[in-house]
Amino acid sequence: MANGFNVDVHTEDGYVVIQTAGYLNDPTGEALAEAAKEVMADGYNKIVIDLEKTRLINSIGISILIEIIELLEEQGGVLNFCNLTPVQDRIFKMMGLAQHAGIFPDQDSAIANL
Amino acid sequence: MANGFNVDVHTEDGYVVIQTAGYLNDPTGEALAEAAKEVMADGYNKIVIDLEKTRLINSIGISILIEIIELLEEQGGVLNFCNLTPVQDRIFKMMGLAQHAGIFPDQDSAIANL
Amino acid sequence: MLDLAEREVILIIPMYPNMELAAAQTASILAEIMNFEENHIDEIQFAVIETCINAFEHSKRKDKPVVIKFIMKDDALELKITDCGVGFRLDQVKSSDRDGAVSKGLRKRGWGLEIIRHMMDEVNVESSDKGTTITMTKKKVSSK
Amino acid sequence: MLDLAEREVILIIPMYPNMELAAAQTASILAEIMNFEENHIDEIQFAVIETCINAFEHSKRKDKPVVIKFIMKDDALELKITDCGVGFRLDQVKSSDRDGAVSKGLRKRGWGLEIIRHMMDEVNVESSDKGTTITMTKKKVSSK
Ligand SMILES: Nc1ncnc2c1ncn2[C@@H]1O[C@H](COP(=O)(O)OP(=O)(O)O)[C@@H](O)[C@H]1O
Ligand SMILES: Nc1ncnc2c1ncn2[C@@H]1O[C@H](COP(=O)(O)OP(=O)(O)O)[C@@H](O)[C@H]1O
Repeated sequence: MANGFNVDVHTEDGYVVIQTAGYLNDPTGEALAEAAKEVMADGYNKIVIDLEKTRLINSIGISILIEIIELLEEQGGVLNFCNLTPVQDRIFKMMGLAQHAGIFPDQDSAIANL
Repeated sequence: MANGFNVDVHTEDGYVVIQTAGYLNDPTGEALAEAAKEVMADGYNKIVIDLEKTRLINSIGISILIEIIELLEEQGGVLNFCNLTPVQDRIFKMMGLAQHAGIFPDQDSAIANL
Repeated sequence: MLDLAEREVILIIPMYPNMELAAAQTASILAEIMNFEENHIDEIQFAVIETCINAFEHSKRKDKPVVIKFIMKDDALELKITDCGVGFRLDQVKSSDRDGAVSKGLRKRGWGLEIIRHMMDEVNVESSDKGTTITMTKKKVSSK
Repeated sequence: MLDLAEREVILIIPMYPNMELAAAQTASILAEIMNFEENHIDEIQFAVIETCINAFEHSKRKDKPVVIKFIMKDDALELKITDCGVGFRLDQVKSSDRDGAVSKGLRKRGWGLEIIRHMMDEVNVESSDKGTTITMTKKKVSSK
Protein backbone atom coordinates (compact mmCIF):
# COMPACT_ATOMS: atom_id res chain seq x y z
CA MET A 1 0.00 0.00 0.00
CA ALA A 2 1.46 3.35 -1.00
CA ASN A 3 2.70 5.69 1.65
CA GLY A 4 3.17 3.13 4.37
CA PHE A 5 -0.52 2.70 5.17
CA ASN A 6 -1.41 -0.53 6.82
CA VAL A 7 -4.17 -2.21 8.76
CA ASP A 8 -3.52 -4.57 11.66
CA VAL A 9 -6.40 -6.84 12.71
CA HIS A 10 -6.42 -8.45 16.17
CA THR A 11 -9.36 -10.78 16.80
CA GLU A 12 -10.10 -11.33 20.47
CA ASP A 13 -12.77 -13.21 22.38
CA GLY A 14 -15.94 -11.54 21.13
CA TYR A 15 -14.45 -8.43 19.59
CA VAL A 16 -11.88 -7.18 17.11
CA VAL A 17 -9.34 -4.38 17.31
CA ILE A 18 -8.27 -2.88 13.99
CA GLN A 19 -5.23 -0.61 14.08
CA THR A 20 -4.48 1.67 11.18
CA ALA A 21 -1.19 3.34 10.41
CA GLY A 22 -0.76 6.17 7.92
CA TYR A 23 -2.95 8.40 5.80
CA LEU A 24 -6.60 7.36 5.57
CA ASN A 25 -7.98 8.27 2.14
CA ASP A 26 -9.95 6.49 -0.61
CA PRO A 27 -7.78 3.43 -1.26
CA THR A 28 -6.55 3.02 2.29
CA GLY A 29 -10.07 3.56 3.63
CA GLU A 30 -11.24 0.79 1.31
CA ALA A 31 -8.52 -1.49 2.66
CA LEU A 32 -9.80 -0.75 6.17
CA ALA A 33 -13.41 -1.43 5.10
CA GLU A 34 -12.35 -4.74 3.57
CA ALA A 35 -10.71 -5.74 6.83
CA ALA A 36 -13.87 -4.81 8.75
CA LYS A 37 -16.12 -6.72 6.33
CA GLU A 38 -13.96 -9.81 6.68
CA VAL A 39 -14.22 -9.94 10.45
CA MET A 40 -17.96 -9.20 10.20
CA ALA A 41 -18.28 -12.15 7.79
CA ASP A 42 -16.58 -14.19 10.50
CA GLY A 43 -19.39 -13.24 12.88
CA TYR A 44 -17.81 -10.38 14.84
CA ASN A 45 -19.97 -7.29 15.35
CA LYS A 46 -18.03 -5.45 18.04
CA ILE A 47 -15.13 -3.56 16.57
CA VAL A 48 -12.59 -1.05 17.86
CA ILE A 49 -10.74 1.07 15.33
CA ASP A 50 -7.53 2.44 16.85
CA LEU A 51 -6.27 5.52 15.00
CA GLU A 52 -3.16 6.08 17.10
CA LYS A 53 -0.82 5.79 14.12
CA THR A 54 -3.07 7.67 11.69
CA ARG A 55 -2.75 11.42 11.87
CA LEU A 56 -4.14 12.58 8.53
CA ILE A 57 -7.56 11.54 7.21
CA ASN A 58 -9.43 13.04 4.30
CA SER A 59 -13.20 13.39 4.01
CA ILE A 60 -13.43 10.42 1.66
CA GLY A 61 -11.64 8.30 4.24
CA ILE A 62 -14.15 9.47 6.85
CA SER A 63 -17.06 8.68 4.51
CA ILE A 64 -15.77 5.11 4.37
CA LEU A 65 -15.71 5.03 8.17
CA ILE A 66 -19.38 6.04 8.03
CA GLU A 67 -20.07 3.12 5.69
CA ILE A 68 -18.48 0.76 8.20
CA ILE A 69 -20.63 2.24 10.97
CA GLU A 70 -23.77 1.72 8.85
CA LEU A 71 -22.88 -1.87 8.02
CA LEU A 72 -22.30 -2.64 11.69
CA GLU A 73 -25.55 -0.92 12.72
CA GLU A 74 -27.45 -3.16 10.29
CA GLN A 75 -26.01 -6.16 12.13
CA GLY A 76 -26.79 -4.71 15.56
CA GLY A 77 -23.08 -4.24 16.16
CA VAL A 78 -20.97 -1.58 17.84
CA LEU A 79 -18.01 0.45 16.61
CA ASN A 80 -15.75 2.37 18.96
CA PHE A 81 -12.87 4.59 17.91
CA CYS A 82 -9.86 5.38 20.05
CA ASN A 83 -6.67 7.44 20.10
CA LEU A 84 -8.01 10.27 17.96
CA THR A 85 -6.04 13.50 17.73
CA PRO A 86 -7.95 16.56 18.94
CA VAL A 87 -8.49 17.64 15.34
CA GLN A 88 -9.78 14.22 14.26
CA ASP A 89 -12.11 14.29 17.26
CA ARG A 90 -13.49 17.68 16.19
CA ILE A 91 -14.11 16.54 12.62
CA PHE A 92 -15.73 13.25 13.71
CA LYS A 93 -18.10 15.23 15.93
CA MET A 94 -18.82 17.78 13.22
CA MET A 95 -19.68 15.03 10.72
CA GLY A 96 -21.94 13.28 13.20
CA LEU A 97 -19.89 10.11 13.69
CA ALA A 98 -19.93 10.60 17.44
CA GLN A 99 -23.71 9.94 17.47
CA HIS A 100 -23.31 6.52 15.88
CA ALA A 101 -19.99 5.33 17.23
CA GLY A 102 -18.11 5.66 20.49
CA ILE A 103 -15.02 7.81 20.76
CA PHE A 104 -12.62 6.85 23.55
CA PRO A 105 -9.21 8.07 24.63
CA ASP A 106 -7.48 4.67 24.54
CA GLN A 107 -7.92 1.01 23.55
CA ASP A 108 -8.77 -0.15 27.04
CA SER A 109 -11.74 2.16 27.45
CA ALA A 110 -12.86 1.57 23.85
CA ILE A 111 -12.89 -2.20 24.48
CA ALA A 112 -14.55 -1.87 27.90
CA ASN A 113 -17.40 0.09 26.32
CA LEU A 114 -18.15 -2.24 23.40
CA MET B 1 14.00 27.89 19.30
CA ALA B 2 12.49 27.68 15.84
CA ASN B 3 11.28 24.33 14.61
CA GLY B 4 10.98 22.63 17.95
CA PHE B 5 14.70 22.10 18.49
CA ASN B 6 15.74 21.66 22.06
CA VAL B 7 18.61 20.46 24.20
CA ASP B 8 18.12 18.52 27.43
CA VAL B 9 21.07 18.36 29.81
CA HIS B 10 21.26 15.66 32.50
CA THR B 11 24.26 15.92 34.80
CA GLU B 12 25.12 12.66 36.52
CA ASP B 13 27.91 11.57 38.84
CA GLY B 14 31.00 12.25 36.75
CA TYR B 15 29.39 12.62 33.35
CA VAL B 16 26.71 14.47 31.42
CA VAL B 17 24.10 13.28 28.94
CA ILE B 18 22.89 15.88 26.44
CA GLN B 19 19.82 14.95 24.44
CA THR B 20 18.91 16.90 21.35
CA ALA B 21 15.54 16.97 19.62
CA GLY B 22 14.94 18.34 16.14
CA TYR B 23 17.01 19.66 13.25
CA LEU B 24 20.67 20.31 14.04
CA ASN B 25 21.91 23.26 11.97
CA ASP B 26 23.83 26.49 12.64
CA PRO B 27 21.71 28.09 15.38
CA THR B 28 20.62 24.85 17.01
CA GLY B 29 24.18 23.49 16.84
CA GLU B 30 25.33 26.65 18.61
CA ALA B 31 22.72 26.06 21.31
CA LEU B 32 24.10 22.56 21.75
CA ALA B 33 27.68 23.87 21.91
CA GLU B 34 26.65 26.41 24.55
CA ALA B 35 25.15 23.62 26.65
CA ALA B 36 28.35 21.58 26.30
CA LYS B 37 30.56 24.56 27.21
CA GLU B 38 28.49 25.21 30.31
CA VAL B 39 28.90 21.71 31.70
CA MET B 40 32.60 21.79 30.80
CA ALA B 41 32.92 25.05 32.76
CA ASP B 42 31.37 23.16 35.67
CA GLY B 43 34.22 20.66 35.46
CA TYR B 44 32.65 17.82 33.48
CA ASN B 45 34.75 16.35 30.66
CA LYS B 46 32.84 13.16 29.90
CA ILE B 47 29.84 13.85 27.71
CA VAL B 48 27.30 11.71 25.89
CA ILE B 49 25.30 13.35 23.08
CA ASP B 50 22.11 11.38 22.42
CA LEU B 51 20.73 12.07 18.94
CA GLU B 52 17.66 9.83 19.22
CA LYS B 53 15.22 12.67 18.57
CA THR B 54 17.35 14.35 15.92
CA ARG B 55 16.94 12.93 12.45
CA LEU B 56 18.18 15.71 10.19
CA ILE B 57 21.58 17.39 10.62
CA ASN B 58 23.31 19.67 8.17
CA SER B 59 27.06 19.89 7.61
CA ILE B 60 27.27 23.12 9.60
CA GLY B 61 25.63 21.35 12.53
CA ILE B 62 28.21 18.57 12.24
CA SER B 63 31.05 21.11 12.07
CA ILE B 64 29.84 22.43 15.42
CA LEU B 65 29.93 18.88 16.79
CA ILE B 66 33.57 18.75 15.67
CA GLU B 67 34.24 21.96 17.60
CA ILE B 68 32.80 20.36 20.72
CA ILE B 69 35.01 17.31 20.19
CA GLU B 70 38.09 19.53 19.84
CA LEU B 71 37.25 21.51 22.99
CA LEU B 72 36.84 18.29 24.96
CA GLU B 73 40.06 16.83 23.58
CA GLU B 74 41.92 19.94 24.80
CA GLN B 75 40.63 19.17 28.29
CA GLY B 76 41.49 15.48 28.07
CA GLY B 77 37.80 14.63 27.96
CA VAL B 78 35.68 12.13 26.08
CA LEU B 79 32.64 12.53 23.85
CA ASN B 80 30.40 9.61 22.93
CA PHE B 81 27.42 9.78 20.57
CA CYS B 82 24.47 7.42 20.65
CA ASN B 83 21.23 6.63 18.83
CA LEU B 84 22.43 7.71 15.41
CA THR B 85 20.37 6.80 12.36
CA PRO B 86 22.25 4.67 9.82
CA VAL B 87 22.64 7.71 7.57
CA GLN B 88 23.97 9.90 10.39
CA ASP B 89 26.39 7.12 11.24
CA ARG B 90 27.67 7.00 7.66
CA ILE B 91 28.18 10.75 7.50
CA PHE B 92 29.92 10.87 10.90
CA LYS B 93 32.32 8.19 9.72
CA MET B 94 32.89 9.88 6.38
CA MET B 95 33.71 13.18 8.09
CA GLY B 96 36.10 11.48 10.50
CA LEU B 97 34.16 12.07 13.73
CA ALA B 98 34.32 8.37 14.53
CA GLN B 99 38.09 8.64 15.02
CA HIS B 100 37.76 11.29 17.71
CA ALA B 101 34.51 10.34 19.40
CA GLY B 102 32.74 7.12 20.26
CA ILE B 103 29.60 6.06 18.42
CA PHE B 104 27.32 3.71 20.34
CA PRO B 105 23.89 2.21 19.68
CA ASP B 106 22.27 3.39 22.92
CA GLN B 107 22.77 5.57 25.99
CA ASP B 108 23.76 2.69 28.26
CA SER B 109 26.67 1.58 26.10
CA ALA B 110 27.70 5.19 25.41
CA ILE B 111 27.84 5.88 29.16
CA ALA B 112 29.59 2.59 29.95
CA ASN B 113 32.34 3.48 27.48
CA LEU B 114 33.05 7.01 28.68
CA MET C 1 14.94 41.96 -1.41
CA LEU C 2 12.27 39.73 0.02
CA ASP C 3 10.16 41.45 2.58
CA LEU C 4 11.10 39.62 5.74
CA ALA C 5 7.64 40.08 7.20
CA GLU C 6 6.07 38.21 4.28
CA ARG C 7 7.82 35.23 2.79
CA GLU C 8 6.44 33.12 0.01
CA VAL C 9 6.85 29.49 -0.89
CA ILE C 10 5.25 28.05 -4.02
CA LEU C 11 4.47 24.39 -4.60
CA ILE C 12 3.20 23.01 -7.88
CA ILE C 13 1.76 19.50 -7.82
CA PRO C 14 0.21 17.32 -10.51
CA MET C 15 -3.34 15.99 -10.07
CA TYR C 16 -2.18 12.63 -8.91
CA PRO C 17 -3.17 10.49 -5.92
CA ASN C 18 -1.41 11.37 -2.66
CA MET C 19 0.01 14.61 -4.04
CA GLU C 20 -2.22 16.40 -1.52
CA LEU C 21 0.16 14.95 1.08
CA ALA C 22 3.06 16.87 -0.45
CA ALA C 23 1.03 20.04 -0.04
CA ALA C 24 0.02 19.13 3.51
CA GLN C 25 3.61 18.30 4.49
CA THR C 26 4.96 21.51 3.05
CA ALA C 27 2.30 23.45 4.93
CA SER C 28 3.16 21.49 8.06
CA ILE C 29 6.87 22.22 8.01
CA LEU C 30 6.32 25.91 7.24
CA ALA C 31 3.83 26.17 10.10
CA GLU C 32 6.34 24.38 12.33
CA ILE C 33 9.10 26.80 11.36
CA MET C 34 6.65 29.59 12.18
CA ASN C 35 6.13 28.01 15.62
CA PHE C 36 2.45 27.23 15.14
CA GLU C 37 1.08 24.94 17.82
CA GLU C 38 0.57 21.27 16.97
CA ASN C 39 -3.22 21.25 16.67
CA HIS C 40 -3.14 24.29 14.42
CA ILE C 41 -0.62 22.52 12.21
CA ASP C 42 -3.00 19.56 11.92
CA GLU C 43 -5.90 21.89 11.13
CA ILE C 44 -3.91 23.53 8.34
CA GLN C 45 -3.03 20.10 6.95
CA PHE C 46 -6.65 18.91 6.94
CA ALA C 47 -7.74 22.09 5.14
CA VAL C 48 -4.97 21.78 2.56
CA ILE C 49 -5.84 18.15 1.89
CA GLU C 50 -9.55 18.88 1.35
CA THR C 51 -8.80 21.80 -0.94
CA CYS C 52 -6.39 19.74 -3.02
CA ILE C 53 -8.68 16.74 -3.36
CA ASN C 54 -11.51 19.05 -4.40
CA ALA C 55 -9.26 20.36 -7.15
CA PHE C 56 -8.33 16.80 -8.11
CA GLU C 57 -11.94 15.57 -8.07
CA HIS C 58 -13.96 18.45 -9.40
CA SER C 59 -11.79 20.69 -11.59
CA LYS C 60 -12.03 18.34 -14.58
CA ARG C 61 -8.57 19.43 -15.76
CA LYS C 62 -6.32 16.61 -14.68
CA ASP C 63 -3.71 17.76 -17.18
CA LYS C 64 -3.15 21.01 -15.29
CA PRO C 65 -1.23 21.17 -12.04
CA VAL C 66 -2.46 22.71 -8.81
CA VAL C 67 -0.47 25.71 -7.59
CA ILE C 68 -0.18 26.38 -3.88
CA LYS C 69 1.23 29.63 -2.60
CA PHE C 70 2.21 29.71 1.07
CA ILE C 71 2.56 33.23 2.44
CA MET C 72 4.27 33.33 5.81
CA LYS C 73 3.18 36.47 7.61
CA ASP C 74 4.31 37.55 11.03
CA ASP C 75 1.12 36.41 12.69
CA ALA C 76 -0.48 34.05 10.17
CA LEU C 77 0.02 31.56 7.38
CA GLU C 78 -1.96 32.34 4.24
CA LEU C 79 -2.49 29.74 1.53
CA LYS C 80 -3.70 30.27 -2.01
CA ILE C 81 -4.61 27.04 -3.77
CA THR C 82 -5.35 27.42 -7.47
CA ASP C 83 -6.57 24.99 -10.09
CA CYS C 84 -7.25 25.73 -13.75
CA GLY C 85 -10.46 23.72 -13.84
CA VAL C 86 -14.13 24.30 -14.64
CA GLY C 87 -14.89 26.26 -11.48
CA PHE C 88 -18.10 26.27 -9.44
CA ARG C 89 -20.58 28.57 -7.77
CA LEU C 90 -20.50 28.54 -4.02
CA ASP C 91 -24.14 29.54 -3.66
CA GLN C 92 -25.20 26.53 -5.71
CA VAL C 93 -23.12 24.12 -3.65
CA LYS C 94 -24.65 25.25 -0.42
CA SER C 95 -28.29 24.65 -1.25
CA SER C 96 -28.10 21.42 -3.22
CA ASP C 97 -25.59 19.50 -1.20
CA ARG C 98 -26.99 20.30 2.20
CA ASP C 99 -30.69 19.71 1.59
CA GLY C 100 -30.54 16.27 0.07
CA ALA C 101 -28.48 15.10 2.96
CA VAL C 102 -29.99 16.12 6.26
CA SER C 103 -32.77 13.56 5.99
CA LYS C 104 -30.40 10.61 5.72
CA GLY C 105 -28.80 10.96 9.12
CA LEU C 106 -25.15 10.51 8.36
CA ARG C 107 -24.21 12.47 5.25
CA LYS C 108 -21.19 10.95 3.58
CA ARG C 109 -20.02 13.49 1.02
CA GLY C 110 -20.08 17.23 0.65
CA TRP C 111 -18.02 17.92 3.75
CA GLY C 112 -14.85 19.30 2.18
CA LEU C 113 -15.68 22.99 2.17
CA GLU C 114 -17.21 22.74 5.61
CA ILE C 115 -14.09 21.09 7.04
CA ILE C 116 -11.94 23.79 5.45
CA ARG C 117 -14.08 26.51 7.01
CA HIS C 118 -13.90 24.83 10.42
CA MET C 119 -10.13 24.49 10.29
CA MET C 120 -9.13 27.93 9.06
CA ASP C 121 -9.75 31.45 10.35
CA GLU C 122 -10.59 32.92 6.96
CA VAL C 123 -11.61 31.19 3.72
CA ASN C 124 -12.32 32.92 0.45
CA VAL C 125 -13.41 31.25 -2.80
CA GLU C 126 -12.82 32.83 -6.20
CA SER C 127 -14.07 30.69 -9.02
CA SER C 128 -14.82 31.12 -12.70
CA ASP C 129 -14.82 28.90 -15.76
CA LYS C 130 -11.04 29.47 -15.86
CA GLY C 131 -10.50 27.85 -12.51
CA THR C 132 -10.71 28.19 -8.78
CA THR C 133 -8.56 29.86 -6.16
CA ILE C 134 -9.22 29.15 -2.51
CA THR C 135 -7.48 31.61 -0.21
CA MET C 136 -7.31 30.65 3.41
CA THR C 137 -5.62 32.00 6.48
CA LYS C 138 -4.65 30.45 9.77
CA LYS C 139 -3.66 32.86 12.49
CA LYS C 140 -1.06 31.97 15.07
CA VAL C 141 -3.55 33.04 17.67
CA SER C 142 -6.43 31.18 16.09
CA SER C 143 -9.99 31.35 17.31
CA LYS C 144 -10.77 27.98 15.74
CA MET D 1 -1.89 14.70 -20.20
CA LEU D 2 0.89 14.19 -17.69
CA ASP D 3 3.04 11.23 -18.49
CA LEU D 4 2.26 8.85 -15.67
CA ALA D 5 5.74 7.39 -15.75
CA GLU D 6 7.26 10.79 -15.02
CA ARG D 7 5.53 13.17 -12.69
CA GLU D 8 6.85 16.54 -11.67
CA VAL D 9 6.50 18.60 -8.54
CA ILE D 10 8.02 22.06 -8.29
CA LEU D 11 8.87 23.86 -5.06
CA ILE D 12 10.06 27.45 -4.92
CA ILE D 13 11.58 28.61 -1.64
CA PRO D 14 13.09 31.91 -0.54
CA MET D 15 16.68 32.02 0.75
CA TYR D 16 15.64 32.06 4.34
CA PRO D 17 16.78 29.99 7.33
CA ASN D 18 15.11 26.58 7.66
CA MET D 19 13.58 26.74 4.17
CA GLU D 20 15.83 23.80 3.28
CA LEU D 21 13.58 21.81 5.60
CA ALA D 22 10.59 22.53 3.37
CA ALA D 23 12.55 21.11 0.46
CA ALA D 24 13.70 18.11 2.47
CA GLN D 25 10.17 17.40 3.70
CA THR D 26 8.70 17.63 0.23
CA ALA D 27 11.37 15.26 -1.04
CA SER D 28 10.67 12.97 1.88
CA ILE D 29 6.93 12.69 1.29
CA LEU D 30 7.38 12.17 -2.45
CA ALA D 31 9.94 9.44 -1.81
CA GLU D 32 7.55 7.90 0.71
CA ILE D 33 4.71 7.93 -1.82
CA MET D 34 7.12 6.26 -4.24
CA ASN D 35 7.81 3.59 -1.62
CA PHE D 36 11.48 4.38 -1.14
CA GLU D 37 12.99 2.68 1.88
CA GLU D 38 13.55 4.71 5.03
CA ASN D 39 17.33 5.09 4.81
CA HIS D 40 17.11 6.18 1.19
CA ILE D 41 14.55 8.81 2.20
CA ASP D 42 16.99 10.12 4.81
CA GLU D 43 19.79 10.15 2.26
CA ILE D 44 17.70 12.18 -0.16
CA GLN D 45 16.85 14.62 2.63
CA PHE D 46 20.50 15.11 3.62
CA ALA D 47 21.43 15.77 -0.02
CA VAL D 48 18.60 18.24 -0.50
CA ILE D 49 19.54 20.11 2.67
CA GLU D 50 23.21 20.44 1.67
CA THR D 51 22.31 21.61 -1.83
CA CYS D 52 19.88 24.21 -0.51
CA ILE D 53 22.23 25.59 2.13
CA ASN D 54 24.96 25.86 -0.49
CA ALA D 55 22.59 27.95 -2.58
CA PHE D 56 21.71 30.02 0.49
CA GLU D 57 25.36 30.46 1.54
CA HIS D 58 27.26 30.82 -1.70
CA SER D 59 24.95 32.06 -4.45
CA LYS D 60 25.16 35.68 -3.25
CA ARG D 61 21.65 36.35 -4.56
CA LYS D 62 19.50 36.21 -1.48
CA ASP D 63 16.77 38.12 -3.30
CA LYS D 64 16.20 35.24 -5.72
CA PRO D 65 14.39 32.08 -4.72
CA VAL D 66 15.70 28.55 -5.12
CA VAL D 67 13.67 26.36 -7.47
CA ILE D 68 13.49 22.63 -6.83
CA LYS D 69 12.05 20.30 -9.42
CA PHE D 70 11.20 16.78 -8.24
CA ILE D 71 10.80 14.31 -11.07
CA MET D 72 9.20 11.06 -9.98
CA LYS D 73 10.27 8.33 -12.34
CA ASP D 74 9.23 4.72 -12.19
CA ASP D 75 12.51 3.61 -10.64
CA ALA D 76 14.08 6.82 -9.34
CA LEU D 77 13.55 10.27 -7.91
CA GLU D 78 15.42 13.01 -9.76
CA LEU D 79 15.91 16.45 -8.25
CA LYS D 80 16.98 19.64 -9.98
CA ILE D 81 17.92 22.40 -7.58
CA THR D 82 18.52 25.76 -9.20
CA ASP D 83 19.71 29.08 -7.85
CA CYS D 84 20.25 32.28 -9.79
CA GLY D 85 23.49 33.13 -8.04
CA VAL D 86 27.11 33.78 -8.94
CA GLY D 87 27.95 30.17 -9.77
CA PHE D 88 31.23 28.33 -9.21
CA ARG D 89 33.71 26.03 -10.88
CA LEU D 90 33.75 22.51 -9.57
CA ASP D 91 37.41 21.91 -10.51
CA GLN D 92 38.44 24.91 -8.41
CA VAL D 93 36.50 23.75 -5.38
CA LYS D 94 38.15 20.38 -5.33
CA SER D 95 41.74 21.50 -5.19
CA SER D 96 41.52 24.44 -2.83
CA ASP D 97 39.11 23.10 -0.25
CA ARG D 98 40.66 19.71 0.13
CA ASP D 99 44.33 20.65 0.34
CA GLY D 100 44.14 23.21 3.09
CA ALA D 101 42.23 20.78 5.19
CA VAL D 102 43.86 17.40 5.31
CA SER D 103 46.68 18.57 7.51
CA LYS D 104 44.41 19.75 10.27
CA GLY D 105 42.93 16.39 11.12
CA LEU D 106 39.22 17.09 11.39
CA ARG D 107 38.11 19.30 8.54
CA LYS D 108 35.06 21.31 9.51
CA ARG D 109 33.76 22.81 6.30
CA GLY D 110 33.72 21.90 2.63
CA TRP D 111 31.74 18.70 3.10
CA GLY D 112 28.52 19.66 1.38
CA LEU D 113 29.25 18.42 -2.14
CA GLU D 114 30.90 15.30 -0.78
CA ILE D 115 27.88 14.45 1.35
CA ILE D 116 25.61 15.00 -1.64
CA ARG D 117 27.73 12.64 -3.76
CA HIS D 118 27.70 10.01 -1.04
CA MET D 119 23.94 10.17 -0.62
CA MET D 120 22.83 10.13 -4.23
CA ASP D 121 23.42 7.75 -7.14
CA GLU D 122 24.11 10.47 -9.69
CA VAL D 123 25.07 14.10 -9.19
CA ASN D 124 25.62 16.62 -11.94
CA VAL D 125 26.63 20.27 -11.49
CA GLU D 126 25.90 22.91 -14.10
CA SER D 127 27.11 26.34 -13.07
CA SER D 128 27.72 29.66 -14.75
CA ASP D 129 27.66 33.29 -13.68
CA LYS D 130 23.88 33.11 -14.17
CA GLY D 131 23.48 30.49 -11.47
CA THR D 132 23.81 26.87 -10.53
CA THR D 133 21.70 23.80 -11.16
CA ILE D 134 22.51 20.62 -9.27
CA THR D 135 20.78 17.58 -10.77
CA MET D 136 20.76 14.48 -8.63
CA THR D 137 19.14 11.10 -8.83
CA LYS D 138 18.31 8.51 -6.22
CA LYS D 139 17.35 5.12 -7.53
CA LYS D 140 14.86 2.95 -5.72
CA VAL D 141 17.42 0.18 -5.94
CA SER D 142 20.28 2.37 -4.81
CA SER D 143 23.87 1.23 -4.68
CA LYS D 144 24.67 3.84 -2.05
N1 LIG E 1 -11.81 23.16 -7.11
C1 LIG E 1 -13.09 22.94 -7.47
N2 LIG E 1 -13.45 22.95 -8.78
C2 LIG E 1 -14.74 22.75 -9.15
N3 LIG E 1 -15.73 22.51 -8.27
C3 LIG E 1 -15.45 22.48 -6.96
C4 LIG E 1 -14.12 22.69 -6.48
N4 LIG E 1 -14.14 22.63 -5.13
C5 LIG E 1 -15.40 22.37 -4.79
N5 LIG E 1 -16.20 22.29 -5.87
C6 LIG E 1 -17.67 22.07 -5.88
O1 LIG E 1 -18.16 22.21 -4.56
C7 LIG E 1 -18.85 21.03 -4.16
C8 LIG E 1 -18.73 20.82 -2.67
O2 LIG E 1 -17.41 20.50 -2.31
P1 LIG E 1 -17.13 19.79 -0.95
O3 LIG E 1 -17.80 20.55 0.16
O4 LIG E 1 -15.67 19.64 -0.81
O5 LIG E 1 -17.82 18.39 -1.05
P2 LIG E 1 -17.51 17.15 -2.03
O6 LIG E 1 -16.15 17.35 -2.62
O7 LIG E 1 -17.59 15.96 -1.15
O8 LIG E 1 -18.60 17.20 -3.05
C9 LIG E 1 -18.29 19.93 -5.01
O9 LIG E 1 -19.16 18.85 -5.14
C10 LIG E 1 -18.04 20.64 -6.32
O10 LIG E 1 -19.21 20.73 -7.08
N1 LIG F 1 25.06 27.00 -5.30
C1 LIG F 1 26.34 27.43 -5.26
N2 LIG F 1 26.67 28.67 -5.73
C2 LIG F 1 27.92 29.12 -5.70
N3 LIG F 1 28.96 28.40 -5.21
C3 LIG F 1 28.71 27.17 -4.73
C4 LIG F 1 27.41 26.62 -4.72
N4 LIG F 1 27.48 25.37 -4.20
C5 LIG F 1 28.76 25.16 -3.89
N5 LIG F 1 29.52 26.23 -4.20
C6 LIG F 1 30.99 26.36 -4.04
O1 LIG F 1 31.52 25.09 -3.77
C7 LIG F 1 32.26 25.13 -2.53
C8 LIG F 1 32.19 23.77 -1.83
O2 LIG F 1 30.88 23.52 -1.37
P1 LIG F 1 30.65 22.46 -0.23
O3 LIG F 1 31.34 21.21 -0.58
O4 LIG F 1 29.21 22.35 0.01
O5 LIG F 1 31.35 23.06 1.05
P2 LIG F 1 31.05 24.38 1.89
O6 LIG F 1 29.67 24.85 1.56
O7 LIG F 1 31.18 23.97 3.30
O8 LIG F 1 32.10 25.39 1.47
C9 LIG F 1 31.68 26.26 -1.76
O9 LIG F 1 32.57 26.79 -0.82
C10 LIG F 1 31.37 27.26 -2.88
O10 LIG F 1 32.51 27.96 -3.24
